[in-house]
Amino acid sequence: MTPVATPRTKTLPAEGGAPLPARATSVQANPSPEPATKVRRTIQYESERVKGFGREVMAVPGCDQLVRCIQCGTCSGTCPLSVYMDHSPRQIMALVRADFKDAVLRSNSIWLCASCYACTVECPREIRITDIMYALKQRAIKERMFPRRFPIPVLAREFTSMVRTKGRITETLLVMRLFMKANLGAVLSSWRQGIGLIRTGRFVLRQERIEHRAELATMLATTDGRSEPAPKHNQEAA
Amino acid sequence: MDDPNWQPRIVAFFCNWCTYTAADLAGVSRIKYAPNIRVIRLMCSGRVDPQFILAALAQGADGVLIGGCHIGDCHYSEGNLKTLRRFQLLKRMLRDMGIEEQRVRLEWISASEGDKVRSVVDDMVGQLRALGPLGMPKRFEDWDRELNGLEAEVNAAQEPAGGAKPEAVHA
Amino acid sequence: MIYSYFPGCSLKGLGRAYEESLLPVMRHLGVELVELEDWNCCGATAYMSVDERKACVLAARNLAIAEKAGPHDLVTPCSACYLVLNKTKHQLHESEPMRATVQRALGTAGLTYGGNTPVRHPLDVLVHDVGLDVVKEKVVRPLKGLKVAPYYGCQVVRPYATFDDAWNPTTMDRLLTALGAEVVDYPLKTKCCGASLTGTLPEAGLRLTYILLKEAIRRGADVVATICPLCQFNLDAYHDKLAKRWGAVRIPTVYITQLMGLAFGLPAEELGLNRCFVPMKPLPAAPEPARA
Amino acid sequence: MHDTSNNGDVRIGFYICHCGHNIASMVDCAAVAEYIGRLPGVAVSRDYKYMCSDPGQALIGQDIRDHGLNRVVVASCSPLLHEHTFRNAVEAGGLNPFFFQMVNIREHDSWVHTDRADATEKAKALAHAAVRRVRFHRALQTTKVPIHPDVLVVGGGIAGIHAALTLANGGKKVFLVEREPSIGGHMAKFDKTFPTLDCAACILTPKMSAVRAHKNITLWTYSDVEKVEGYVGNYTVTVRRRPRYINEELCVGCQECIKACIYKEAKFPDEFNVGLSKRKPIYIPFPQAVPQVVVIDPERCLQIKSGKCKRTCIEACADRQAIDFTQKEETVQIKVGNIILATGFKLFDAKRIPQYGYGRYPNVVTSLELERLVTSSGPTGGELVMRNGGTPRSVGFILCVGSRDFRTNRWCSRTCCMHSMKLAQLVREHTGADVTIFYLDIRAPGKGCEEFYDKSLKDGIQFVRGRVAEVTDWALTPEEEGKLVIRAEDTLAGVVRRIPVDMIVLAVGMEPHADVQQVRRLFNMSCGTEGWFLEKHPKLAPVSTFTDGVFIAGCCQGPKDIPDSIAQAGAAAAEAMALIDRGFIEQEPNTAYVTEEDCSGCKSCVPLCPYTAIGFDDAKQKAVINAALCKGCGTCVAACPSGSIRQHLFEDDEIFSEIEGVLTHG
Repeated sequence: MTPVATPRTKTLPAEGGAPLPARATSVQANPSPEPATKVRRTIQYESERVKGFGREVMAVPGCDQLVRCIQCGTCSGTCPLSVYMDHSPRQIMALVRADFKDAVLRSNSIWLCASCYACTVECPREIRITDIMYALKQRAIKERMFPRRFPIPVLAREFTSMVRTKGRITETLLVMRLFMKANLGAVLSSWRQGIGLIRTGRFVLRQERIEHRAELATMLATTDGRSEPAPKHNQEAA
Repeated sequence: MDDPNWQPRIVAFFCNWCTYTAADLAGVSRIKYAPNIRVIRLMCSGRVDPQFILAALAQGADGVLIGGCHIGDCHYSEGNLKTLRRFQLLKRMLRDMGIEEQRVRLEWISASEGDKVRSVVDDMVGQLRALGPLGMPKRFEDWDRELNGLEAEVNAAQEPAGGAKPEAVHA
Repeated sequence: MIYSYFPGCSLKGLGRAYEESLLPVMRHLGVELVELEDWNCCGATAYMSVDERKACVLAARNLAIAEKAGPHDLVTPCSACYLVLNKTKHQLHESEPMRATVQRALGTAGLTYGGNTPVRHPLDVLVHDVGLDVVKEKVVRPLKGLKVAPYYGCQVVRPYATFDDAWNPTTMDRLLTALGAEVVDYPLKTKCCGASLTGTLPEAGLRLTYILLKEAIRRGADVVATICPLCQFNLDAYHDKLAKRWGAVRIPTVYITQLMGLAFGLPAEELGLNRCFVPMKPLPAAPEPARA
Repeated sequence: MHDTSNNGDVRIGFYICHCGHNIASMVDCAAVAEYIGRLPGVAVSRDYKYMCSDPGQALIGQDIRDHGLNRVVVASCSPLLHEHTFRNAVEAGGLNPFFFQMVNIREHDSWVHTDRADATEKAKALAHAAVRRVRFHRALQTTKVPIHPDVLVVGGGIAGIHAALTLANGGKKVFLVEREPSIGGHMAKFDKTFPTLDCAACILTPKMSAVRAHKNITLWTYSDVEKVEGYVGNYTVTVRRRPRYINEELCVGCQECIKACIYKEAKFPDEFNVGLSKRKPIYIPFPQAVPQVVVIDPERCLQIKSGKCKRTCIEACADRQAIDFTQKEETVQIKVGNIILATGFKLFDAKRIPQYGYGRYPNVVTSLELERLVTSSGPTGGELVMRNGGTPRSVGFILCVGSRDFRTNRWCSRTCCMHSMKLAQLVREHTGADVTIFYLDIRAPGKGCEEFYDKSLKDGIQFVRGRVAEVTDWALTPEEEGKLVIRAEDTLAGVVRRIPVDMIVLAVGMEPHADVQQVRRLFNMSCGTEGWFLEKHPKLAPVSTFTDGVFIAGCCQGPKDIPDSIAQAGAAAAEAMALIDRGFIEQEPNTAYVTEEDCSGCKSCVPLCPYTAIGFDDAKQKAVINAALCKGCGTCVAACPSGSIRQHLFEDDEIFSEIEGVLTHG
């Protein structure tokens, strides 16, 4: 039934439900046929730290207050999705500060952030956690470190490409493209909903687009030129 | 004049009770700021005689900072109000002399505002850097030379004989 | 009252019922919404995850077009658009380099960003510009006896709560009261609905939806009122899945503007109410529509 | 060049202090000493590890004798810290102490700069200025002003009470002014005190009665300080006494009038029980109130509001005739030499954090409300009942409410950890309920406090490290139905938890009173940015302020517990007593004076002086300065158009030479 999500074997726990969310740091009973005695080592060696990573993240505009974090956990307590994360937002903050770049960028936490900004307005140290999550997402995409076929970065990528070329989003087409790329089976599982959309007249197959598409593409291309408006990198944006 | 090593120099007059104490607090809190400031302690900003400011500028300061208690908080009730009034007059005078307004600054900094010492000093150093050296001593030299020249001309006109003053005057 | 109007992509697609009800209701109140010419997608949260500078340029293009269009406030009904446009304004205000990047990009199309156009939400306009008294005057069919759970969602009140309280917003509550409806005490009114995840990680996204709907029913609500196209779709479209996974939580979710239209006596079919998966029950003892 | 001839042959000794690494790590002290040593008039120039140490001071005296020094300059820390120390050293060496100038190269240089070369250059410039300035110094004498032996104590909480009693026991006359109708402050509302769990009333009430009974203490409750004039040793204070409509001398506290009040039912929120119970318009704040005198609330009393009441209270009082509706506000003027401020704190308003549901959910209470609910003198007689009746079976404590939070108050309120653990133990004792404490860090550094934490753990109190995200009443599971649900991350276990409880206690922090700025101005003091009164030095002068003769004690200086408040109160009393017993104040000789031959008699200085120290001699047509009244601000000096007013210690020559000095170098 669960259309996507990695790992597929695990049922995500319910909010308030009995099972604890499985965490990379905890030794867990494995539901798979592997022997129960199998344990996992979770020590982090000094060599795994990418020195300066934390400072780089904190240098992103809006992320500087991370240095003040006192690990109170308000972010995790507030976050509606922390119960699904492999590292809670608080742990992400600690890992960033401690320069554990891989653990951070490979974590599903940054992709589960739904940008609801609850943590940001609740943080007693005025840390803009949502903005830090954005910075980490950008970094992960830049370094291609997100999990393969993990649907959220794929959505982000498909979304941006549709905007770049058409200027607007047609949600139904976007979702189709997403399902095609991330998980074919899911499209089938959603057929009932598709019928519903058609019935209520909301299934739009005509792509929305703006008139000045070339103009928009040029505009966006300028940002790739770093300091100068260099149209050389244009083909990348096109 | 265009010394590449030029650094702005600020002479500051801080009142004993608020701003001087704030600067002490900045020290105790290890707040870092630009080293271009030289503080002279007075009991009250009301003691700042406009002549002090002119003297500082004339002797090579690029800017002057006066620090006092916030209005209403003066240790001596209202010394800072007097400073404010005097400062406004002085500003007008400086403008007439062609000295940029940013070079002379009056700030209210209370004893607890150590961080404000930093922000004011750093801000002022930045502004002075943008303005460049004031170079009053050089200007005074020019004016002196001009005056001397004029004097010589006048003297020459008065003594058409052209006879140089005898060295004997020295004796 | 004239406002520039940025509908955003959703209002042309899944959320078209929002636009279908917003425009006639606003017109009925004497508010004219002039759609921006050739507006583009605001970038939403997705673009922000990929490239912050491009995201800023995207949003700024719309702001620049709005500035060019005239000195009107810009109204945008979608929460994500509202947040992104406001966030972009903040970013451009805070960061000098970002402003330079954006201006350069806009310059290629002869546009410029001046930062003078306030970005407003219809709720803000309705309560603070139009006024509840005017709304009340237009009510011909008070929603008496209708129990409504006011659901604000996240991005309108957070993090830039300018027109309402971030923790306990009340503008929609007051608007509903003005319509004659009974407002249910709904402590989840600003919780995230998980919309950005239902498409990608349904387990997580739907769970949030389920909690919201379950609590609305537990509080005795007949209907949930929303102000965001994503929230509405999310709360409305997945009832089959929800029922299968955790149990039925069948309750209609409509836009506040649809309820306003009903109260103003506008015909239900013209308010896009037929587009709901879970249909709203007709109002009891509906008199003839007021409009000729 | 300015004329220094009247100062004779100048021989300057210059000393630069390393202050351990404090200065030496950022300033090349030897280089500065070498540079200054080459300046004209400098006879000795040395650098030394600790100038303020005994050998450092002795060095100055030795050099004065060996090298015939007649001027001394020390470059070290702030003059506000050690100017007196070095003046004394100079005097001990046989010179007039005012032949000394200090250079601040620590607070103003080594501590605030990061480049050693820059800092060294700055030190040279500042030292150079002082060397130039000190040439102009002249021998001066301090003046002695007698000190008034009486003391004003403001605030009748535990700190004010202790300070007043200490002074009174030492034979000093004390005026104790309290805003509320009774003394006792916050402590009077507590049930027990941590970490000893001894009864607060048992240790406080004897002290309160002692205040009332002490012949050396004049107690004015229901009163405010309105005006403070003068200076250390000689303050004139105006106190406003609000009418309580009761003659304090005649009332015996029998409370018959309260029974007789026309309001049969108590209707108005009782301040002492933080609104948990009701009182009548005529009331006594609490049973142990001092003074034991009733008070009438003018906002509520029918007679005062409308004049239409049967005045049953007067009937009840009968021939004692203590009730007096004609009472008017009074102002009294007193003279004191010292003032101790112990004005305390205000509790954080928990409504400012709406996520915790205070004011929305009736069973969310503050720590002080719980205190009243568990105390036997409280509204429930010590039975812990919830607002909807019934005994709680589970209680959650949320710590740091309005503390360590950048959106409200950034500071740690210091007592809430211990206070909550104490209340948690009391809750367990009273009800046996499950108690969970949600904390950020347990701060228990006081004597016996860590042991108390250990006892709490052993008592079965659950501790969850994590700041609570929210309190809600919506249920997801059957056991949550009808409960308050706390959602928080258990940061040590690494899981997000939902914990249903019956009652929630918010450990609200301390913050400065709302009127702290007015009070600060009234007493001519400073506040930190947070609003706590600023001490003169955080370590060396923790109860002194920048205004001589004004001391601070207790929570008005910052959050603290009862032992610390009492320690400060004792210290403040001792500081005041030291001044009083010395009998006089030595005034800095920085007064202004008129050089008569230059005065043009324009009178422009006369209105400038806020202390009316400047008079005018009509016969001579010259201004005259009364040195006893002059406070030495120098405003008249700067304003004198003829330059005839001058100021000791801040002569024009001295300041001009300083300006020259700082600009000559670098």
